[in-house]
Amino acid sequence: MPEAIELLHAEVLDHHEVAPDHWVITLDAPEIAAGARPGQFVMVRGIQGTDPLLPRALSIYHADVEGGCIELLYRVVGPGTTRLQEHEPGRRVAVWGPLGSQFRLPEGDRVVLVGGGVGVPPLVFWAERLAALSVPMEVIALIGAQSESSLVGIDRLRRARANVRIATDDGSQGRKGYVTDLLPQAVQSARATIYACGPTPMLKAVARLGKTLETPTELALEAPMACGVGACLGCTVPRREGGFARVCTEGPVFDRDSIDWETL
Amino acid sequence: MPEAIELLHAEVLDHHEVAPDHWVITLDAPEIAAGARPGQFVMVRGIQGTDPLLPRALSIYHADVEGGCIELLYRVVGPGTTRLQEHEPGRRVAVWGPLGSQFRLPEGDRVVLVGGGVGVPPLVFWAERLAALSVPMEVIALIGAQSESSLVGIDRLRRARANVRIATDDGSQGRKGYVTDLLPQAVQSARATIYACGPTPMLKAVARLGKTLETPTELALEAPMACGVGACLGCTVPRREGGFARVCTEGPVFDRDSIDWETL
Amino acid sequence: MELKQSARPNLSVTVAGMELKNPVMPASGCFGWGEEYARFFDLTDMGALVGKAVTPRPRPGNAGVRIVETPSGMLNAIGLQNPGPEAFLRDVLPRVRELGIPVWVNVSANALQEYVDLCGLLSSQPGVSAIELNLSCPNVGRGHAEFCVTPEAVMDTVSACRPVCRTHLIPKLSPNTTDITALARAAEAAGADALSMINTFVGMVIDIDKRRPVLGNRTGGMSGPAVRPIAVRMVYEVAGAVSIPIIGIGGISTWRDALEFLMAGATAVQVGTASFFNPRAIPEVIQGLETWMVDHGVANIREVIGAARVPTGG
Amino acid sequence: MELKQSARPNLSVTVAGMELKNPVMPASGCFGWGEEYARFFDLTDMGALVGKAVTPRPRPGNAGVRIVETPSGMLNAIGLQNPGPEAFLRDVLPRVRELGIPVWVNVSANALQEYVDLCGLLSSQPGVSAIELNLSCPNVGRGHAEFCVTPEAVMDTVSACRPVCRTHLIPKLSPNTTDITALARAAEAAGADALSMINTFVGMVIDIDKRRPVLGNRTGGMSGPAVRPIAVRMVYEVAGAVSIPIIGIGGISTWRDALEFLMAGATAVQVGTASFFNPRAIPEVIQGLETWMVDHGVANIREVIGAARVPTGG
Ligand SMILES: Cc1cc2nc3c(=O)[nH]c(=O)nc-3n(C[C@H](O)[C@H](O)[C@H](O)COP(=O)(O)OP(=O)(O)OC[C@H]3O[C@@H](n4cnc5c(N)ncnc54)[C@H](O)[C@@H]3O)c2cc1C
Ligand SMILES: Cc1cc2nc3c(=O)[nH]c(=O)nc-3n(C[C@H](O)[C@H](O)[C@H](O)COP(=O)(O)OP(=O)(O)OC[C@H]3O[C@@H](n4cnc5c(N)ncnc54)[C@H](O)[C@@H]3O)c2cc1C
Ligand SMILES: Cc1cc2nc3c(=O)[nH]c(=O)nc-3n(C[C@H](O)[C@H](O)[C@H](O)COP(=O)(O)O)c2cc1C
Ligand SMILES: Cc1cc2nc3c(=O)[nH]c(=O)nc-3n(C[C@H](O)[C@H](O)[C@H](O)COP(=O)(O)O)c2cc1C
Ligand code: FES
Ligand code: FES
Repeated sequence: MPEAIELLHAEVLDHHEVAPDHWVITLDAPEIAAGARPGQFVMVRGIQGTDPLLPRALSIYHADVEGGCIELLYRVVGPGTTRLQEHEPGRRVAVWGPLGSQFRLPEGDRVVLVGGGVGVPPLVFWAERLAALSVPMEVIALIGAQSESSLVGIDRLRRARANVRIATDDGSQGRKGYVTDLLPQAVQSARATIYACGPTPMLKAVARLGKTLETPTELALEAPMACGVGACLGCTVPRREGGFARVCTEGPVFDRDSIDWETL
Repeated sequence: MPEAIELLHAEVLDHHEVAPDHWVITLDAPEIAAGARPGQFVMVRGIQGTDPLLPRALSIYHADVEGGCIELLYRVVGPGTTRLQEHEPGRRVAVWGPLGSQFRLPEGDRVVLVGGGVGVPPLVFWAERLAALSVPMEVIALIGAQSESSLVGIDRLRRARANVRIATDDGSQGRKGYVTDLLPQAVQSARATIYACGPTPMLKAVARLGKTLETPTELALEAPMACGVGACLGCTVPRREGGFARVCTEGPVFDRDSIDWETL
Repeated sequence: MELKQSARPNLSVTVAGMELKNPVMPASGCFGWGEEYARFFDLTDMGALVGKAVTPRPRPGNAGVRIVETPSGMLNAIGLQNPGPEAFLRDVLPRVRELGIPVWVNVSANALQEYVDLCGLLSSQPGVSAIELNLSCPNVGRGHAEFCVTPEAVMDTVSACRPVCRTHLIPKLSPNTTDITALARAAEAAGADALSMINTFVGMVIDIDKRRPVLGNRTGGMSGPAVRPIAVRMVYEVAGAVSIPIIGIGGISTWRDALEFLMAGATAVQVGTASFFNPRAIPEVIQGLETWMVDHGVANIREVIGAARVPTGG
Repeated sequence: MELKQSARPNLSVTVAGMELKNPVMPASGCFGWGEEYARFFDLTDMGALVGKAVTPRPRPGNAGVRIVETPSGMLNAIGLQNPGPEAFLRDVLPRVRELGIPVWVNVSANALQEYVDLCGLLSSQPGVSAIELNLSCPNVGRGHAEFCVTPEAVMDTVSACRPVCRTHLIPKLSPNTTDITALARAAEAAGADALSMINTFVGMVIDIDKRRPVLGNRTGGMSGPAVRPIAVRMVYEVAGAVSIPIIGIGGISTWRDALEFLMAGATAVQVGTASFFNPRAIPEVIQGLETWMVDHGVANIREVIGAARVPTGG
């Protein structure tokens, strides 16, 4: 018997804006909270209507096992997220998960998180879980955003004792430029492991740098999804060994070497 | 130049349940409020998404000219009204109107309103406007519902000095049976005018009785609508003189004799 | 994204020699003859006015339920209600001519000779800029057969109308067909000046309580956003198969949708069902296209026509 | 609305001699081979299991974007990704046989002989209850041509497969055709035991920023609630044209939708896209039908099959 996935009509417990167009929604979902691992995601959908039709994938930003709830952090970009944003506390959304692969424990004692845009949520969850481990670990979080106003999750990273370094496209906070510019120095002279999540061009750059720096690298990918559970074969990315892998099932977290970055 | 119709993205000022599944929504719509006449309706639609696609027709329940707002009273029956109900105060809905024909002033001094189900709202608006006239008028309101719990607008009718008589299908309030059973007695021995709004079978019965009683009768009809403004020709009802009339434009208020009740 | 210049972009297009100030017009049967929508916006802002179908004789339309909503769409079985050609010429044409924008008359019939006669009559009237030949009407009886879903029937009808048509002749194609490019090529070969595409899909909704089809006519024509991807695909295919201009139709409700059709190869577009759920859909599409052009430094809308077409084999 | 009796209603139907405990099953390609959905409900609750297409050789599927959402629907261009018949027989069939519900294998190919060979191979395997012959696949190359959108092609393919097919043969029809009843009659005449209908509509979405089609394959197959009214109409038409059972498919996501197809004349239904947006769609459809039957005093689901069919001319 494969592991069961919870499908809930979960009550929205809280829903608030954390930055312009960036919202955190808290769902009453004890079973999902209990099973959630960093890097994993859920599929979320309004219950009424058929437009938007498909559920949307959102990473687990925080899982409160005792409180029985999960938090998702998302940016309103199109119809699916607009519809989600309309759900005020007290309403219900359909949600299923936890889904997909998780970040694996680092081998060395330094962890470098690289997050761009709304790629930050799973890294925050990871930083929190790493901080809760008994093994001491140095966590450096390199966070990129278009500008200061779209930086999210920074406080939580700091609370998880991560050393946060920021890059913004417009230089409004931190270094002006790409977050990947900060990577070589962060990895330098340590047995580091890189964990990255963000837009595909950023991930490609991280994968390339990870290879150059000979550093173990895990990347959480995105792809358009219909089902989120492995059935539709819609979310595939090319594998280095040929054929395709499903982002929702074999991923979203992939090892650097398993993906054919050139074709992607 | 034909008269302009206002198309607004109106803010929801208030939205509350007045009976199980029956809601009153208040919209900030000064131009519509100013022009609204009893019997008229508006088309309402959520702004996001294409399912449900079409706007829904709702009668004007109250127009506060000074306050610049209109009230609509509706029952949640399907996707359109379910979607509307989701709009909490502060959100906006697309709304256009006022649309369609209005009740005409009565000739005699007695007015008999006959309302069934969610046919009550336009009659409440009419009772209020009649009460505000300088001419004294006896207003009898015959209100039918499935049961006590789905009676709406009664307080407002009483406040507008209407003499309210009730019939419910299950006898939980007022007389057990059809509202039309109350009609002959209400019309008796007076120069009465009948105004009716409700389900089509009820309207057919009222039209028949109005004819028998030789009483002027105006009926507000319903029909499935796409545009609400006369363009789609989707909302037609058969005319006695042949051909079809548009409920949204020639109606919703029709004179008893203009409709071919047999074919309808 | 640098703005090239802040000059007003040029939205004008030419359809078969006809200059339109912008590529946006209403779809037949979805806009009356404009009178209702004149209460929402200035009709002269449109590229052209396309009215509801005129048939050889007045038609009262269908009895029973005429419309039903579907997921992101609707079915209609109006049955071509219209007052006939005499009333059209007397009451409607004189008024709409005054608008000063091109007026297209949609012509529907049940038989070849009727098409020819009506086309001859209406096309010679001053003020009629084009005849849109409705070769598809699933809602007027004869079971589920449609008039022109085969290339042969399209060829016959357009060929017969061409000599009598004194103005632009624009067949409007049915999507209820195996190969829309074959219909398009037939129309082009028969002398069409442009193609309107597409008309509605035949559909049915069943009332499970009454255990019968909702519509009085049983079936109806499906339109609205739901059909858009099929319409875009058909325009894309036909743009590769003919060289006459295409007017793209099917589910257009925003400027984004209109751009999809233009990029697929349409020279102009029609907005149908969207006017029902947003009476200002047409002016919003026009305004949205203009804003997009300014934002993207597109000086002339003609630059985007066919822009998404990939060479075959690619 | 009196309940006739509180005995459990009978949902079983017979499709070409095959007894199904209820008329609800997944649509091919929308349910894997069940393994993913086994985590949401008990697969043995279904009337049958219909797996994803098997092709003559393993197929990696299409590169680039494979799915895109549309209004109330989606386009897919998966490209028939599957491990081929050997892997199917080795890894999949032994597992799904164990479920004890009928297993239907969907077969897709590019050439007549391939269909025949594959049909022969798979239909003789114990545990395969039916071969669903996918006569429509818009996503596997050769431009936009589909394998079987003409009655002649359907006739040829089904006739060729019939003699080699050792089990029930159920052609699955394409809706991208002028007259679906002609395809259906051809399939019946060629010896089909039942018909699955419909497959997807060919559609396209254009990315207006990139100025090219969103899908790597340019076009894709449209499915989901958007297409339901067209599918219901086609089932209704075909139910009047053939006497073999019909499996209704297209946009079914609730028990209400399933009832529409049954009342239009389908004997069973398949749920496709709906499983993607509601992983419990199939059991909810089954449960909903049962509840509706109890509430309406319908003891046997067979009573509603074709219940909405109005005599022609009516
Ligand atoms: C495993 C996974 C985890 C994710 N986690 C988060 C998260 O924690 N927070 C968050 O805000 N978003 C997350 N996303 C992205 C999120 O799913 C999309 O933003 C969302 O689907 C957009 O839906 P929409 O209808 O609002 O916008 P759409 O109209 O669908 O898209 C708007 C824009 O976003 C692009 N887009 C849409 N879907 C994707 C996608 N899956 N990947 C990349 N680009 C896309 C479109 O091309 C378009 O430009 C995640 C995606 C995946 C696959
Ligand atoms: C001029 C006019 C004024 C109206 N005023 C009011 C009002 O003040 N308050 C109110 O609650 N409702 C009113 N209605 C009815 C209201 O428009 C419908 O209840 C609404 O459209 C239902 O939409 P839905 O999507 O929620 O339900 P649907 O799923 O569309 O319908 C649910 C049920 O209601 C039936 N139905 C749907 N639309 C209509 C219709 N137009 N007429 C009759 N039956 C219908 C359907 O057959 C179905 O059984 C009015 C209708 C018209 C035409
Ligand atoms: C209510 C209604 C009436 C229509 N009447 C006509 C008509 O008279 N002649 C015609 O050629 N098309 C007619 N159509 C089809 C539209 O012009 C258009 O081709 C179709 O609706 C697809 O576009 P849309 O999705 O934007 O509505 C009608 C459509 C609707 C919805
Ligand atoms: C992602 C996806 C993959 C599909 N793969 C197949 C397939 O392999 N074989 C087939 O016959 N149909 C396939 N179909 C079509 C479905 O089986 C079904 O006919 C169609 O989607 C309409 O039903 P729906 O609207 O319920 O999805 C596929 C559909 C989708 C959405
Ligand atoms: S989203 Fe369906 S297989 Fe991954
Ligand atoms: S609703 Fe369109 S004409 Fe009345």
